[in-house]
Amino acid sequence: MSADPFDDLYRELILEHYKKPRNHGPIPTAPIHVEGVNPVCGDEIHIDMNVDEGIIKDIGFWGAGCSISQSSASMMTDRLKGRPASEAKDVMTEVRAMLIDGAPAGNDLGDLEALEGVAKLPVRVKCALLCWNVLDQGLTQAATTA
Amino acid sequence: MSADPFDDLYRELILEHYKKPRNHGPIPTAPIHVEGVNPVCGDEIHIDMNVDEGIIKDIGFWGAGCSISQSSASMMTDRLKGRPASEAKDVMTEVRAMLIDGAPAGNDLGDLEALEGVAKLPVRVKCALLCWNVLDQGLTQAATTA
Amino acid sequence: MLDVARIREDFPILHQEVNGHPLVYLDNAATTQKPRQVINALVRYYETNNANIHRGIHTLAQRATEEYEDTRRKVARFIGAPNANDIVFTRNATEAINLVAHAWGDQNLVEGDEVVISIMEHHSNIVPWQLLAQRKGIRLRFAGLTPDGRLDMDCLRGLIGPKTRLVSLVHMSNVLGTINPVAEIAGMTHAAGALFLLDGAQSVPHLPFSVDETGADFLAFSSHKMLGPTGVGVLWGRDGLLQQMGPFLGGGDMIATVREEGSTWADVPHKFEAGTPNIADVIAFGAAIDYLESLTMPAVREHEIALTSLAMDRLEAIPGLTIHGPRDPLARGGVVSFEVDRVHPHDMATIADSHGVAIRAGHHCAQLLMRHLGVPATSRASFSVYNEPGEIDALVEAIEHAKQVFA
Amino acid sequence: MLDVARIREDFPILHQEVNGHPLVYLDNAATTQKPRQVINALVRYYETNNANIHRGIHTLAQRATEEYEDTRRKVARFIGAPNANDIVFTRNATEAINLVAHAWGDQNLVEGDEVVISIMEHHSNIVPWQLLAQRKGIRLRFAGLTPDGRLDMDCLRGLIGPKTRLVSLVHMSNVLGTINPVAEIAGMTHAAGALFLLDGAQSVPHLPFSVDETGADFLAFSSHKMLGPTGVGVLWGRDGLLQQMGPFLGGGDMIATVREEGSTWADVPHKFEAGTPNIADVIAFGAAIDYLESLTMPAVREHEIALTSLAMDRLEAIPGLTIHGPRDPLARGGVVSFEVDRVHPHDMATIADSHGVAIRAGHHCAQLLMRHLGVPATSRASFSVYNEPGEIDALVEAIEHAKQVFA
Ligand SMILES: Cc1ncc(COP(=O)(O)O)c(C=O)c1O
Ligand SMILES: Cc1ncc(COP(=O)(O)O)c(C=O)c1O
Repeated sequence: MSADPFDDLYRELILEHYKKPRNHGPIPTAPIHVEGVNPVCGDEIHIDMNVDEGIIKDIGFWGAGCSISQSSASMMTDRLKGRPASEAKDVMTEVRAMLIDGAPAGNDLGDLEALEGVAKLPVRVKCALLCWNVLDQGLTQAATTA
Repeated sequence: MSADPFDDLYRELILEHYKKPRNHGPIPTAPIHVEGVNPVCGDEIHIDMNVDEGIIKDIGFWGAGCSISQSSASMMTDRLKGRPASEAKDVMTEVRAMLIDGAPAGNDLGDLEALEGVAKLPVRVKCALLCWNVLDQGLTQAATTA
Repeated sequence: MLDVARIREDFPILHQEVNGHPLVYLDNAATTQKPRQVINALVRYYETNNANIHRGIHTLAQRATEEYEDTRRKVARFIGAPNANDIVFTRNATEAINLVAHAWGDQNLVEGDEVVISIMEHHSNIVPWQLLAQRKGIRLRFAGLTPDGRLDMDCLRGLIGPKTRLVSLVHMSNVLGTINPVAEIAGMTHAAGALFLLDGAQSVPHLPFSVDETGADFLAFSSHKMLGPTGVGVLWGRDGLLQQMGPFLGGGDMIATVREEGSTWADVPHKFEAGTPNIADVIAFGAAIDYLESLTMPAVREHEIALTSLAMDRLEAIPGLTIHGPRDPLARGGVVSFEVDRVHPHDMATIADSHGVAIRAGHHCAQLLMRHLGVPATSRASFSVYNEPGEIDALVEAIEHAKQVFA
Repeated sequence: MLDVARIREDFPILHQEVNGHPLVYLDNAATTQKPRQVINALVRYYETNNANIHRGIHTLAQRATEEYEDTRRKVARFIGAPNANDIVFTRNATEAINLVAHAWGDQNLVEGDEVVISIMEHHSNIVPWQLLAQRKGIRLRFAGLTPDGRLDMDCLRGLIGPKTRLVSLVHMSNVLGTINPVAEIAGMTHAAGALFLLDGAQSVPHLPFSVDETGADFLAFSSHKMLGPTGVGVLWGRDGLLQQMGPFLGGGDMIATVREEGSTWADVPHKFEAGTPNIADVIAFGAAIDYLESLTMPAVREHEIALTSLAMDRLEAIPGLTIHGPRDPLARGGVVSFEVDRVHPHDMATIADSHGVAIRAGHHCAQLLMRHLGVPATSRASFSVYNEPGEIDALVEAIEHAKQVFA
């Protein structure tokens, strides 16, 4: 990692996910729809998901926001699609620890590791967290409707 | 006058009027009753007066307040009892100029001249002015009911 | 024990002459002086970090936001509140009480409901309820006092009943010094299913304080009475209470979304902090709390008890002088109101001022209490951490002088 | 012409590096920086005069009261108000507008009455009326904009009718910079028998201003946007209007007499200043006004027009960059909101910050306007007396860098 927090922020991987987001767009057949907005800046994330027998069969997102909020969502769906909901929870905990407490990224985060630099700019942490808070709602819904 | 504003404030004459107020107490037969309160400190002045054919035949005051507000009222009634209402207005104007603008006291003020030192303590000016504001109401009433 | 000599070094204002005498500042219940640590916090903020908060991405805005929210956490810790988000910054204690009257009262009270206060309340804890009574048709009830200036607990108990929705009382009287038995009152209030608002304007600055021990549901107090700057008050609400309330003032920072059809609100505490807050003073208030904590509140209390004892002993020895309120210095704060035969309080204050001694004279925003005491006004000396025994000598001298003038 | 180099010497905060670059502060519409004259006024107040005002007899209280009331007179003179007693100090512009919504609105409006605002309003001039609409069943109507970001005067004219009781509009938009034709609007409003509230938060700090020329009946603005401290706002009411209104917040200093049965109110402005005011900051606000007056407002305006022209020219030359609002720098204040293709405003602000350039990104408390513009947020640069042309170069450089990152 470089000494300049700004170099760490806009890493290649983040820009790539921002410019070409994975799993982008609604999934009309998905039983779960959740959304969230960051009242401070107006960023918005919607997530459609299909959790079947504890597995995130399908997940898609859309919304409006900065490179951090959108790439975080893209990386998140990329990392979690096809994975068990329980694993999603673990990853969520790990990402939050990394962003909020500046904990080092574990090597099971994949691309999400690129968000490590965000922790150094507290004002942007909420951007990166938004999709995870929305996911949290989605997982809760999945658990209660299962 | 001495250089110390506090010496000027509590002059003999003021203390004398405070301890032995002239024209103190209500006049039950007087047709005019006016009153006023200083909301900042709670000082209260009541005035009863009888103005007949333009002459202040009788005037009495009572109330509660500090030495400045009470002696000012005592001196005022002393100076104005038996005098024409028009003269009362002139004296009122002169006293206000003395208290508010620090104008020198004219020699027609009698004992009231002792209030000159109050002008140097702005926070006490309102105490001295209270009875004059009440008198002002009384004179207005006298003029409109005449 | 406080090291008062060292403390006085921190208060630049104390080192001046007033009317040819060293300043003796005994008007601390009105507002306290500020240590250089607080003044420096203001200067440092404006010279290095000043920016509008919450919505800003740039570095200054981040720094300002962090320091502002830091004070919220400090305040929470200082009053023993579990959750910093239950702290709302207002302009002063008065606004904090008005906020409850509007945002809680208008929404929850209906005609016939009762709010119980007492006749020892400051106007700030009377008028908001009178205005609410006009708006909502509630009934305002007034607990009386015992002859020695304590809350009449039997009277209070008799007033609290099934119609009571709120009991709102002062913790420490700004005239009598009386410290009310708040935990007991909280118990009576909660047993009746009502809420308890505590006016801590005079207590939080001077006592070891824990909201939990008081049992209060709402707490109001002011920065300027506890070594902090003017322009900052605090409202604290017990967990969940503020969340359930609708907004009070509308504007920037208190919304989630604004649409023509209507708006939704930000979370507590932002919901109650509309518009640009008093950022600099909130941050400097944090420095005031640090300062008090460095002295430790038990030591502050001990120091003020000692001064109050001394002052009461010295004043009671003056013939013709009467002190209002409880006799026991442990049952009161560092506030001593008194009468001197034949000397009106305004004259007392002016003569004290001629000795460089700053005391307050008047109704102290407590006209109901003045009527109860049967006086139009009182003279009041009140203490803080930088006062010392010699200053009580100066006060006594001024009183003797006033007696002479009006002998 | 302003001597900007000399002015910059007065602002200590400007002489620092942020992220390795000299600070370029272009977030002045959010809050301005403070000259040492203002900071010194705070220090001097706390080091020599601090006391609670209005009710105090001692020397410090007299001095503090005089200085506090001095600022009231300075504010009146600055906005060309004939009577200083028509100036009420609030916490900020937001509270000033809420005060009118409560103390005037609740008392004078009935179901079916209409309040007209516009979609370019700051949330502070939207939400108080939405809350009033909930309380009183009034109807809130929204004037639209022309394609170049001016108020649509035909639309506005169509909305103002016999049911209109108040027209409440921003003088200068904090996003578009648009300066509205207030005298004409006042004429239309008064012809309909309604009152006109002017949100001067962005105009009073930056223009030669006279309430008489605007035709406003109420005016709201904030100290912190005009080189003064945080925590002070102003409400001005045309002669007699404030007198006729009932109180808003209840407490100390705003009463004449308090009895159990009810209370009576002090005269304006004290009726609206409940509790201990933000004394120190009001006094320091006086120093800010002195400072602006020493520069002279026509020179301030001229300086900001020059900067705005330059900024618009330089920014419009950047491919993919769009500026919102009127093209003519004379028709707008020193506020330039812009979009850069593919660069989200938050990313723009973060990258600018990495160059030491403080700009704002977001909805600027104007969500209705954002929806109208069809964007979730904009980037905004805004100017004050200490900004200089070289700082626009720094902004342009940051924008070019952001374009590269997101190319
Ligand atoms: C007991 C009490 N309550 C409330 C207040 C009001 O405080 P503020 O004027 O800071 O709002 C005061 C201070 O004057 C007080 O002494
Ligand atoms: C146009 C306008 N109105 C009102 C406000 C609110 O000002 P304050 O936050 O000082 O209350 C602002 C500032 O943000 C503004 O730009």
